[in-house]
Amino acid sequence: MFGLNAKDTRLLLIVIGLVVFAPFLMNPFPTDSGLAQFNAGYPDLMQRFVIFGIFAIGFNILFGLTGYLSFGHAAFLGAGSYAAVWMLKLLTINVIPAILISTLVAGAFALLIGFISLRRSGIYFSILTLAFAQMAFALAASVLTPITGGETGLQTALNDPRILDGAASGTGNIPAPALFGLEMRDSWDWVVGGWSFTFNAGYYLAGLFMIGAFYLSILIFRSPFGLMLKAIKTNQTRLNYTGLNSRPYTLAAFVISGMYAGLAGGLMASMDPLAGAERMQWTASGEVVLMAILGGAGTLIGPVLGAGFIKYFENIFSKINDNVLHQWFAFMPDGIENFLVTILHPFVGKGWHLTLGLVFMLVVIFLPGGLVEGGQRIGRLFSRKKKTDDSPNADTKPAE
Amino acid sequence: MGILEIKNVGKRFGGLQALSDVNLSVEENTVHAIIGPNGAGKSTLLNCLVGKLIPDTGSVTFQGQSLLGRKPHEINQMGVSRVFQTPEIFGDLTVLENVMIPCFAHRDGAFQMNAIRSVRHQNDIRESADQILTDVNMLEKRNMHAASLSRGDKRRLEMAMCLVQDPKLLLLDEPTAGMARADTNNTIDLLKEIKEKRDITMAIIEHDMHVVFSMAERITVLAQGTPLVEDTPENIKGHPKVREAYLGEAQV
Amino acid sequence: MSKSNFTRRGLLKTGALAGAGLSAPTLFSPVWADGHAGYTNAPAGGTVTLGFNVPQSGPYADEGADELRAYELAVEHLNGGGDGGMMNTFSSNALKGNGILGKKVEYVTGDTQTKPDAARASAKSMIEKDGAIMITGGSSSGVAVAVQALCQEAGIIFMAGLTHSNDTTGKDKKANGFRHFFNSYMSGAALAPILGANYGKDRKAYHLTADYNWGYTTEEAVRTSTEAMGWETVAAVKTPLAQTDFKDYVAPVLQSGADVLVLNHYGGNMVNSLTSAVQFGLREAQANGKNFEIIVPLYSRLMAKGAGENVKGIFGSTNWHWSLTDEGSKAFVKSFGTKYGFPPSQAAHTCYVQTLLYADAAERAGTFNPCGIAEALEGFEFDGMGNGKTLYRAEDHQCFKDVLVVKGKENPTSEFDLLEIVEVTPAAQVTYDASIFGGDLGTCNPGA
Amino acid sequence: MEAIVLQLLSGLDGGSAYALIALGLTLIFGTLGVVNFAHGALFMIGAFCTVTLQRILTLSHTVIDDTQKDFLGNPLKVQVPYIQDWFGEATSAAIIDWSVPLAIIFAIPVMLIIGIVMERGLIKHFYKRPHADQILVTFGLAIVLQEIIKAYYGANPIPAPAPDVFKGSFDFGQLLGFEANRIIYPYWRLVYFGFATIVIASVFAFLQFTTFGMVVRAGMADRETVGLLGIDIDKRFTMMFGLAACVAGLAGVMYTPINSPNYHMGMDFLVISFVVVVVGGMGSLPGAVLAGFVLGILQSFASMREVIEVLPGINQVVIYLAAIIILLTRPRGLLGKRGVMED
Repeated sequence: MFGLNAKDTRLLLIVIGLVVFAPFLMNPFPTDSGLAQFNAGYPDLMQRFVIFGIFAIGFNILFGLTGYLSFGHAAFLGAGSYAAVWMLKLLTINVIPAILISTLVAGAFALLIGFISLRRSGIYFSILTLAFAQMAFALAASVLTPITGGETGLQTALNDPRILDGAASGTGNIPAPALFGLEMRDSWDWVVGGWSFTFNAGYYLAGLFMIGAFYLSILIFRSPFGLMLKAIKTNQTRLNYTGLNSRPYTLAAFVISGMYAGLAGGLMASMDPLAGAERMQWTASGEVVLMAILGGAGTLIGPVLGAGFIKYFENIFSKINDNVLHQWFAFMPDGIENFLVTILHPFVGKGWHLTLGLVFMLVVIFLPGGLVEGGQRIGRLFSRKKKTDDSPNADTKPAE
Repeated sequence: MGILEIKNVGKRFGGLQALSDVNLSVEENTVHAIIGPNGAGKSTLLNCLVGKLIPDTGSVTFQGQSLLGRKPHEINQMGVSRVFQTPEIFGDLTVLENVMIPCFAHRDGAFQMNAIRSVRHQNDIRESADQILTDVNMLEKRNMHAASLSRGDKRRLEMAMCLVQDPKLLLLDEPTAGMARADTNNTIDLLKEIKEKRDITMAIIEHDMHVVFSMAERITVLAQGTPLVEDTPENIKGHPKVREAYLGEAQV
Repeated sequence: MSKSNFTRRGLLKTGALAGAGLSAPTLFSPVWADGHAGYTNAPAGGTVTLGFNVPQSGPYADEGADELRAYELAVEHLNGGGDGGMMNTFSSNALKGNGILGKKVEYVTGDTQTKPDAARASAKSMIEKDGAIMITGGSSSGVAVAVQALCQEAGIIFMAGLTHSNDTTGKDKKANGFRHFFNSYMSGAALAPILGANYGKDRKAYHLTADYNWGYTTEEAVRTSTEAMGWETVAAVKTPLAQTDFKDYVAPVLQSGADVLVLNHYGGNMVNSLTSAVQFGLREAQANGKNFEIIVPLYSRLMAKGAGENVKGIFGSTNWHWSLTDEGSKAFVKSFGTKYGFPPSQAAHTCYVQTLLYADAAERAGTFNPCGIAEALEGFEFDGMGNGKTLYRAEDHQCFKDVLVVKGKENPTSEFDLLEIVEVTPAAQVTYDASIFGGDLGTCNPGA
Repeated sequence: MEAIVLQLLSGLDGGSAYALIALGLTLIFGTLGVVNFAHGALFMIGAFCTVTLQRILTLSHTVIDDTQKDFLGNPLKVQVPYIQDWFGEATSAAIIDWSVPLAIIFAIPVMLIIGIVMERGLIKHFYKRPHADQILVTFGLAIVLQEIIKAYYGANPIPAPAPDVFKGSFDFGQLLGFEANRIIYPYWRLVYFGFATIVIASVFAFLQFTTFGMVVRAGMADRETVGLLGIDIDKRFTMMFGLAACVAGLAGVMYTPINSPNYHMGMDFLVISFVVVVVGGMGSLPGAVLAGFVLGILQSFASMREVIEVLPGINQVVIYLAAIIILLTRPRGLLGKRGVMED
């Protein structure tokens, strides 16, 4: 289906299913229960999952396939965000032009930076991209303040011109980004028993883009172009002696990956019309590197998992405070309750960084292939069990 | 006029004169071996042919066109393929994919977004890849990871990758280095077979006299960066200068 | 058809919807169905949730921790616990110690990381997931401006924490946002007369300015007010926000002919630039036949602690200090000090007061509707919260109150006793016209 | 002219800090082939060795002073350090005053142990792993280390002043025949510069003139061959890691009077030190030192008011701009070798 083989089709269907049913999957706990703290099914976080998913998928096209480790990818995300907010300010509050322009602007920016940086390989390439991104960040936060809003960030305002639909506003409130009248922040709730599921317009728009981005990335992975990129990672010498100039291929991968980042930035600004300079900082670039490696660089689904994992930590673990801990363990005797709270205290709330650092170390030590390898190991565990359980059945099934 | 003409080539690394005044002509459709003791400048010469090094003096022409200043991939596009001393293959990819990549690399060398090309075209490529794998007896290993192949198979794969591009000149850098005698003989047979089936010129840099004398039609002996003598294998064997410079110590 | 902009989990939490759950699930019921209250996250049931959004990681984590302590104290007092703190000295007597409008106060916390993006993400999760009715906190103007805009969109009240830039209630002001903390303009206006009196009216100033929005407004405020009384500005150099060592910027100061150095820096920047300036001997130096002087327009006790002995004798301004002797300050210091064992910082004070002011406004308005609360806060005059008589100005939602001019103490008796109050500048002297910074308040947004 | 001399001094000073950190990073990379993102954290831990020593020296018992009041109006509790009881007021004040230099003695064993434990416990399992994995694991470690420090010491900077004798500045101008007070430079920064020079020189001397150093240098060039000679290169590499940790730690100890230490100071230096190492050429020790000074001086001149006025924002980007230009004109940095970290 979709021009993919059976395995890839299945993967794509799984991703589509995850995106469509995320409002249910992310809210497994009843709203009133103590575990509701772990629910992630609210619009902002779900939007972040898919948007950073797009960012990580794009990064993986460059890093996972060609092995070129860009340490400045956040610059494209930031450039995309700025472009999108400017579109929302100047042209129309409709998100379509914002998303398109942000992708194109980031692509152009990537073409420029890639053209220069790809003259070098290995760590020299990494440092070149880092240098460009840090320059973009430093300038955006200071001397470019008139264009970027500086450290405060670029926002929409009441008196924005909005050439196409500026006349419509005048209610005293800034209009929210919308898709032909459907505001990105619109949500519907569905309450079933103690559960409540939220369906958010912006999330589904972003989700649609992520499914498209994922599908495109499968096509790239399986195409001859993707094969060339893998060949670059494996052995550039041989590739050159095979009559191929690797530069156009790496540059194409770099630009595609930059456009993915721009798309993510554009979507981010469409969900929430703000673009800040710190989106371009090296820590933001480092974050996407960590997402890809944590999830499993070079695999299709890995980066998406990594993105979800890190964003979950950042948004859920940081909100667990001592109060919440006490609530959880309230049923225990006071002594044990206090003991448990004391033990957990350093790892949650303001200590979420510590937990994240530990997880990075544990994953990379025990699962060199990232979370995907963890999944495969669990899968193998089950399939081995299955084989012993109903081996006659398994034998009759045609091999894929 | 040979297919490959090397004229007055010299190359200097700091204080070391690696090559000086090398003149060499490789005739079309012959197997031409270049031999010489360690440090004679064989590898330097080879690197000057493929664009990895640029000679300080002299000229290198292939089919009348100069090779100097061209990059490796451009030289390859002119019809020159190279086999390395340690096989350079795409270790992370399967054998089939390894052979498909040179198929995609079209002679015009234009960068194409192959992602959007038709599936049918891919099938053609797959067919020619299968054909060449049959030729080198590796069809049954097509789905193996290239890195997991034996050294002999890696060498074979590398040759398949070169041959699938139908090169006019094949440069072989010690193709049997580090091989067991049986493997060496297999390789010689393979090369001979290739030579029979195709119009191809081969230039071999080799240490192993057994290989050289069982295949080469012309031999150039290189010593201290300059050609000592060039002749047929029979004449080389008995050449006193060669014995003195090279065979004397090797005792084949 | 009206739809909701933000979901209101708060309502769902109350069990009012348990009944709705029993009846056939209303598939895709647009949330306006429970929007009868007319505003976002209208609390139902016996509790109301406030969102405390403070820096818990990054360089301002300690300041954030102090803010959080103040919030917890405020919640305790609102719910009738503890000694009541400033509730006893507050001129408005609407608060009864039974929560807000009879509802018990609960809270959620989040980490701003002192990054606008992260702060907004955290605030959004409080609004969308936890049903918070008000967001407060923060330790930088970038964060305050970003979160304030979000709250305006969402129909939530934002009670700013520590934010000193003119922009927060100037160019970026919003109808749903309120600031108790003072700003750059007030610092300049309060400092200038004291500087004139101590250092004379014939001075040459050299500014080092952190290269971002707050730095710009502070430099401008101090320049304008000092130049008005006769000082000359020799140079103003912008320093990168990420700068850690200021030697390159401090070294040329003495050669420039200046005799005063103004450090428009806050936080780690201020600690490091002041340390560098003292190392280069500027505190002892002579220039133009006068003693060379250093000025830090915005002081914070926590940062003064980081700079150690270097702050001695250096003038600056601050929003509040624990050594104030009015009844309100004394009551607050006592309940904070008793609970935590050390005196509160100015950030803690502002956050505590903001929470009480919000609760009081809700009581007086008789509703949690942001528009009602905004109305109750606008033009509200109060006393007994430190800083004397205070006005929440209707035009820009900025508080006008006395500003403290302080000096690094020469002989501190303890690690908290680092600043001494030189002068309490009366509110009238720092009041300005609301229109000078531009911006548009817009109209209040109740969401829904 | 005076401005230029002063800025040059300032640049050399900044360069020495860059060079010192980059030196340790290059040592680890050159010998072990590991990209160590936790190097900044080692620098930070070194700085906190000073703070820890300060805390130990000022371990106190409480004496209640009825004549003074604390902020709640209760009698003031005065903290009296134990060493004051033991050595008397003057001596103990002097000891506390000298806590930064004393911390050197304290930090050397601490950093050695941390370095060796880190190498044996974690890093050695990553020699054969891809650089990306090394980056992830050491970055994770850096976060963990700094969060531990933050949990214990808080996020606020903690002042650690230099001994009183080093306060004040040295008048270079008069030495060179300029007017008084035109070119002055703080004593402690000069001490830091001298200290950095000595450490850098000793590391070079150590590698150049000791057998240990010779083996390590051989190992840097060709690890397998040295292994074949029957030398236990692993043990020496462990010591090398300890040494690099020590260099980073000492850089941190001596840095504390310049900037009050805080838990994220390592991260602040991390990016810049990587840029220095790469600009110098991966794996080249002289390159790292040279690049450190070059970038330090460039940074210093770009921060001049006169320069910023012409090119606004240049002070923000000069290091990165220089890095780009150097890497584009010299493919392997200033003094890099072919084939190192190019794939």
